[in-house]
Amino acid sequence: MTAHAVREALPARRARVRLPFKGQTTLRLGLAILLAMMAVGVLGRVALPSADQQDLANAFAAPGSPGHLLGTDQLGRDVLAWISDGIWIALAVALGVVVISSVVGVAVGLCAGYFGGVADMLLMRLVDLSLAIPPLILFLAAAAVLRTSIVTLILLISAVSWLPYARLVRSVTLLERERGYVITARLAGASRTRILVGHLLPSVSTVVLVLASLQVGYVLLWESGLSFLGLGVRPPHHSLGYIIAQGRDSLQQAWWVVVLPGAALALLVLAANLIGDGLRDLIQQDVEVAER
Amino acid sequence: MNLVRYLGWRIVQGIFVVLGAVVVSFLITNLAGNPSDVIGGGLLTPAQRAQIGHQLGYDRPVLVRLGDYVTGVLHGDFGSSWRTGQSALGLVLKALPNTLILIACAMTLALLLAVPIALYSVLRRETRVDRSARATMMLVAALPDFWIALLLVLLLSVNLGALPSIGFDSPRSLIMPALAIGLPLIPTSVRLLRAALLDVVSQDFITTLRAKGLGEGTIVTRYALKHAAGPFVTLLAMQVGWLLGGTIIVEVIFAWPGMGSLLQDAVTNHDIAVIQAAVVIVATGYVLLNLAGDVLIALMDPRIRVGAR
Amino acid sequence: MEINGIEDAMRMVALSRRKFIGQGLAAGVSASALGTLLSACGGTSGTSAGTTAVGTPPKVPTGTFTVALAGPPTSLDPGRRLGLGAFYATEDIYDGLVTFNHDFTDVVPQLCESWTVSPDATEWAGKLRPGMTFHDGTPIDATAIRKNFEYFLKNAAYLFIPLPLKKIDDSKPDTIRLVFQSPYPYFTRNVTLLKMQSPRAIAAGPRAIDKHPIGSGPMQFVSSDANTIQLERFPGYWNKGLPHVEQIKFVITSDPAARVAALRSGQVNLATNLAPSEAAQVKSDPRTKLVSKASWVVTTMNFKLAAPSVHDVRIRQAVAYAIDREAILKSIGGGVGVVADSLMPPGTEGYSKMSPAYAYDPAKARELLRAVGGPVAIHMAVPAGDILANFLVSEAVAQAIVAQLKNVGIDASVDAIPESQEQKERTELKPPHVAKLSSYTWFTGGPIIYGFMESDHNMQQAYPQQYAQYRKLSDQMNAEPDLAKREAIIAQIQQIHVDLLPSIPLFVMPAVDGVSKDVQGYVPDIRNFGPNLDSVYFAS
Amino acid sequence: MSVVAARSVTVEARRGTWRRVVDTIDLELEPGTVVGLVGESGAGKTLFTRALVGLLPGGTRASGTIVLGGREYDARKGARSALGRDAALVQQNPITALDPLARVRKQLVDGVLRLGLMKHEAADARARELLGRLGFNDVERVLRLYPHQLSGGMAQRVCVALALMPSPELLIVDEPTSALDANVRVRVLELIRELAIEQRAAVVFVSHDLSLVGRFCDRLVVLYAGRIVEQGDTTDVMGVPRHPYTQALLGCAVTTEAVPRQPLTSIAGAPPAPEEWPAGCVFAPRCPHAWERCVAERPQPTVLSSSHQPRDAACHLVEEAGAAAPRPQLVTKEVERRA
Repeated sequence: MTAHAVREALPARRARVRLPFKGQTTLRLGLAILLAMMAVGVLGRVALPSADQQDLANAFAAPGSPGHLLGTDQLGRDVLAWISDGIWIALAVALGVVVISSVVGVAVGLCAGYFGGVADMLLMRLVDLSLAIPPLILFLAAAAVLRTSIVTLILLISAVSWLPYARLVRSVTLLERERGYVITARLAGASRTRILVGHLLPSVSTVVLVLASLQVGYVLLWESGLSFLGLGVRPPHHSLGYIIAQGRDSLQQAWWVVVLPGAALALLVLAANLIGDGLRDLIQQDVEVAER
Repeated sequence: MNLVRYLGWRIVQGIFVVLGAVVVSFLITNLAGNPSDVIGGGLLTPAQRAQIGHQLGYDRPVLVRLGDYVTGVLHGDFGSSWRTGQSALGLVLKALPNTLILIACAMTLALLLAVPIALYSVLRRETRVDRSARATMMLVAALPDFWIALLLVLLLSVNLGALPSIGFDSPRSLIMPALAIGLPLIPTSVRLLRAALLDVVSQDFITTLRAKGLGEGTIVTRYALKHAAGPFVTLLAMQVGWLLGGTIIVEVIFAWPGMGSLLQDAVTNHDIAVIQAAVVIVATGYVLLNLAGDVLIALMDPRIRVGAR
Repeated sequence: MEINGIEDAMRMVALSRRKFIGQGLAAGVSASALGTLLSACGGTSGTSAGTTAVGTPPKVPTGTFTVALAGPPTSLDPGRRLGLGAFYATEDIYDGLVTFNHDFTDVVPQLCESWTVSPDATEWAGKLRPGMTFHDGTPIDATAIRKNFEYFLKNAAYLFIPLPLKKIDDSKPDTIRLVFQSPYPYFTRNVTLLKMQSPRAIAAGPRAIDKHPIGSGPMQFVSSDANTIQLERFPGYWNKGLPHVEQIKFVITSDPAARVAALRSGQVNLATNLAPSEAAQVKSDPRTKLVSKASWVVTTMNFKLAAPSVHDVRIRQAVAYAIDREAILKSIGGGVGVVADSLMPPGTEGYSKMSPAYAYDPAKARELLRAVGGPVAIHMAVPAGDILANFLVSEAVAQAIVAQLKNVGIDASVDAIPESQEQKERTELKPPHVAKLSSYTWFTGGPIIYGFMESDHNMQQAYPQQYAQYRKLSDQMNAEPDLAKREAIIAQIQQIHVDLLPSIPLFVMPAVDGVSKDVQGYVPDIRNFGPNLDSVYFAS
Repeated sequence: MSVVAARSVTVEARRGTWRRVVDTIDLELEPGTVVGLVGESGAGKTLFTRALVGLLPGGTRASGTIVLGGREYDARKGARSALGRDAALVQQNPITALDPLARVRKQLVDGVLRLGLMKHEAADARARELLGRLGFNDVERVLRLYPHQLSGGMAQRVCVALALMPSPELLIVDEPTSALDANVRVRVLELIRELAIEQRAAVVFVSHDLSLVGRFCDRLVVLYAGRIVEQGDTTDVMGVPRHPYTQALLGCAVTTEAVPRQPLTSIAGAPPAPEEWPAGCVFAPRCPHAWERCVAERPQPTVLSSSHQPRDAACHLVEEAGAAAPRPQLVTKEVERRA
């Protein structure tokens, strides 16, 4: 057998692609919780009556009552149905905020980092400003003029959420723009748009992904907190924060109306945080392996 | 850049931040409405309301009012609350200490737990201890603050009758609100400090310290903590505005006589002078804290203090 | 209504979150106020008719009675008080010329021991008790009372009652004589709202009064800060033997849940206006007990009559038939309270059952809607924050109503709106919300001075003809000294309302307050003002 | 006799399961000599040296024994306790290796002071002496500087001085970063060599730059996929490389001299990741001479000369050809110059 044949006989070298979640307990756990919560969301939608369905005769049914696994609230609405709707609402708001704020933040951050000068100055002062004003004041004031709806809520939260992206992307861009490949591209006469979109954008995408996944948890808390205060999502849409506020007065009488949606919310936030953390670890590990 | 010029520049920036905060919040609150919406408990006719609006000057263009307001502020006049007639600044300064006490307690509580946890977690990084500490922190971070506050009231105040749930009568009143604010702060602090520490201990000069024969404990607690303190404090100082946002809801639940309650009340009643004064104070506090952080870091870091070779 | 001075106007607001004013101003006068009454009733001002009185009050006033106050008082000045906080905090600092007894069945003497009235009810003369002084030692004589009335007139914007005074006569030091421009049969009921303060305080001006009020009531002011108001017993009180406690302290606690928690943990002795769920907590706690009493507050659903979507009376009638008030009372109301059968609560002057009763009848509702034809959409509002949950003005009730309206085919929805937005919408011709969950306090125990309700303005726009008739009847009622005749007029006015349905009466919820177990002699205030605490004491 | 020895040192990394990344390395080091540890990225040279001094990164573990300063250390913890006394380390990037918040003087002396090895005055004197030996003229000024005020070359020399403060027996030197000017690099390495010989320290010089290694090292150890594939005196290994990998490496070194940082690009393929190591010879997949035996059986080192220093190569080809059949090889100019 020739040497060539031996090489053929050896196991083929596979590309350096690792199974994405291998050894990633955090990430897997987070995804598992998220999927489980989404399964609850799907099941609730499919198998349960609408969360709006009232049954005044059956108010404050305890968990485990026939037809109401997690009990009912003071209008006899099914808590589980509300939770499963609440999961979708929470995720929808989180998705909306993350998409809007990351797109805006990345665009601004890239420009500020790459062009520097006045744009950069303005951005950084804006960041300072946003940190100096408690965002709740903005929300409270906005609530006085705007009609609360999911869209306004998403826009409001996005209005204070895009700055971290801008800041992060700016700092990464500042580093990247001095890297060889960018300088080469610049010398080769590539247009600014091309450098920004073709070279810098990919290089910031991983950090943005990590930040976005970590931000989801905060957005979930904001959404529920504002809904709790009556400034966020309200019927006909079903937010976990809203039902907690509704159940608050009868906490003693019917703990499940507060405790169970709160626990569901905590689980969602936990899942988001686990996934974010796992993603960050994954990316960091890549970086470490590459350096070793 | 030498230190004095650097600080001078930061102060100028800070003044602009405060002015910016004044302008932005003025525009937002004025957009939201003005006292004539709530004066008279709704018993006024539109003509009477318009008359009040006119007398208060709310029929002038918003930019003119803004100009007057800023001029007033520069002369130390923050206006007065239309509800109680008291000086807006006075109201804010009366509420401020209570909130500071609360935040200080919450922060102390959080740091007392967070610093050892972060140090230990970094010392034992990637071990079971570290992982379980991180898992616990992640769990705590997932709990909504209003939910914590409600459960605390239910468990500690109502069922056990152990702690006062409202107002600020005795140091014991502090316990629950400080817990409700402090608890969610712990994971944040641990995360920030742990990240700052990990960032430091992964640096080459820490390896140099190890190569000098120093123990890991010494390195983390004496050297790494010193390097991590700057970024950590900066990150924490940057959260002041957000922190106050979190205290509003807790202050309301516990009827804590602080800035949070004041602000919530002022916003619902369109008490613009009070909102403005509060925003100015918060923004100034933010700027000062960050400035202090910068100064501290500058004093610590020879690269800024001494300048380049 | 006239605003005196912009500064005062600025402070004119119902600061408290649970507004007692409701939307309409309703006041009435007792039939028995005609002629010289009350003169027989001397001595104690109202027996402690508390439903909880057990044992006897202590011989020496003892203890500190602590009250969770829903909101900071806008003012401690009897001439300028507005909002629940102000009334609570000042109820025991000041005395009036007359007052309601603790059961709110009668007007009884306070500073005045008797009244005489001219046959046409334009001239009222009150005889003052001898030897009384204000907290600062100033004697209470006719001149002091005159100064008070002048002060009330000066602050007319804050008056809930009409005061068409022609002349205030203080020529006799022991008699205050008031001459009105027109007959004022309602005077004694109305004057319960006017509290007297020391002329020295009046001279010192509003700011000084807010800083240190001086009245003549059983308790005198000690101090106040942003969150507490401290009162102590006034040793020189004219009614010897009152009060029974040494001190009263108000702790401002705007959050309802916090008030209940504070009561249960023993930090305060009284938390008022409990929502049904809060009442359940207080009831089940061995450390606290409930005190309740039928109130003068009616929960209603009001319509923006001019709005096209509800302008057709059949739609409003359909809504009235579609709401299952019994079911809501039973589930959310916790079983207390009754379905309202009139615009006025039982026990007020002029109360009569309405006809038709608009009892729950979804079939009839659907029928009416069919007759109207086309889709019907009702976007309603409820005050944000469940601040009137004790009167079932809450999001939960609103949502229950929405579900019931949907049930008969009305496309209903509800928004919770903050107070300021509510105020704005009140005067808007085409607001986003065409209906509102609300409540009325008939706080003088009878009808109506300016008209029945806030719907006046509304009615004027939408039904000018009926409005004219209604105004005419109102004027007749105000000038009619004879009770039977007056009741007939009131019935006519009510019928206009029942037929037009500018608002649907829903419930009459009781005043439900929680006190700590050892509190005796406490009676809730059914007007939803501040309860008088002079009869309160701690069981030893 | 040797002062430093590594016996059967193995390092494993967690990649799902534990995988060997350094496989049973035995190595003896003598005082006053410089040993070059050469190999591609991922060959395990850095991990091996870190295992010696117990500075392995998280997610890795070692086994075996290390002898240093007359004591035996279990490789699980390495000679960590000997660091700062008998062992020292000079890292790749001199600028980042220094604490940015401390002056040079403090950084030089605080290790030996904290460990109680020297008194204040002695430490100061030693620091001055070392800096002087390293070619600083204005020692006093340098002592007062902060790291950001040093140039790359200065920082590199400070790092060397720092490592030599306690007079270690073992000095591990990472190939200096390319951020340093090439001439500066060479000068510093010359100084290290001089000082090491003078101080009787055993130096391990870690590099993948053969042209550098050839200049400074007495001995060469070639690592591939965690194993020693060939070792011997620099002249022997560079003059007559026996292992196909070394040959390829040298071939590359010559052909790509212009780009010294990437010497191995012309060897077909890339070194296998630990989880992909074949059962037989690890180099077989890339070896132009591989045959069945190479796939089936792992080659053991074949001793090539019986001199005091080990001279061996782990290759079936070498074993079968016998020690006596050197293949004609390229001789680099550097080697000639050195020889």
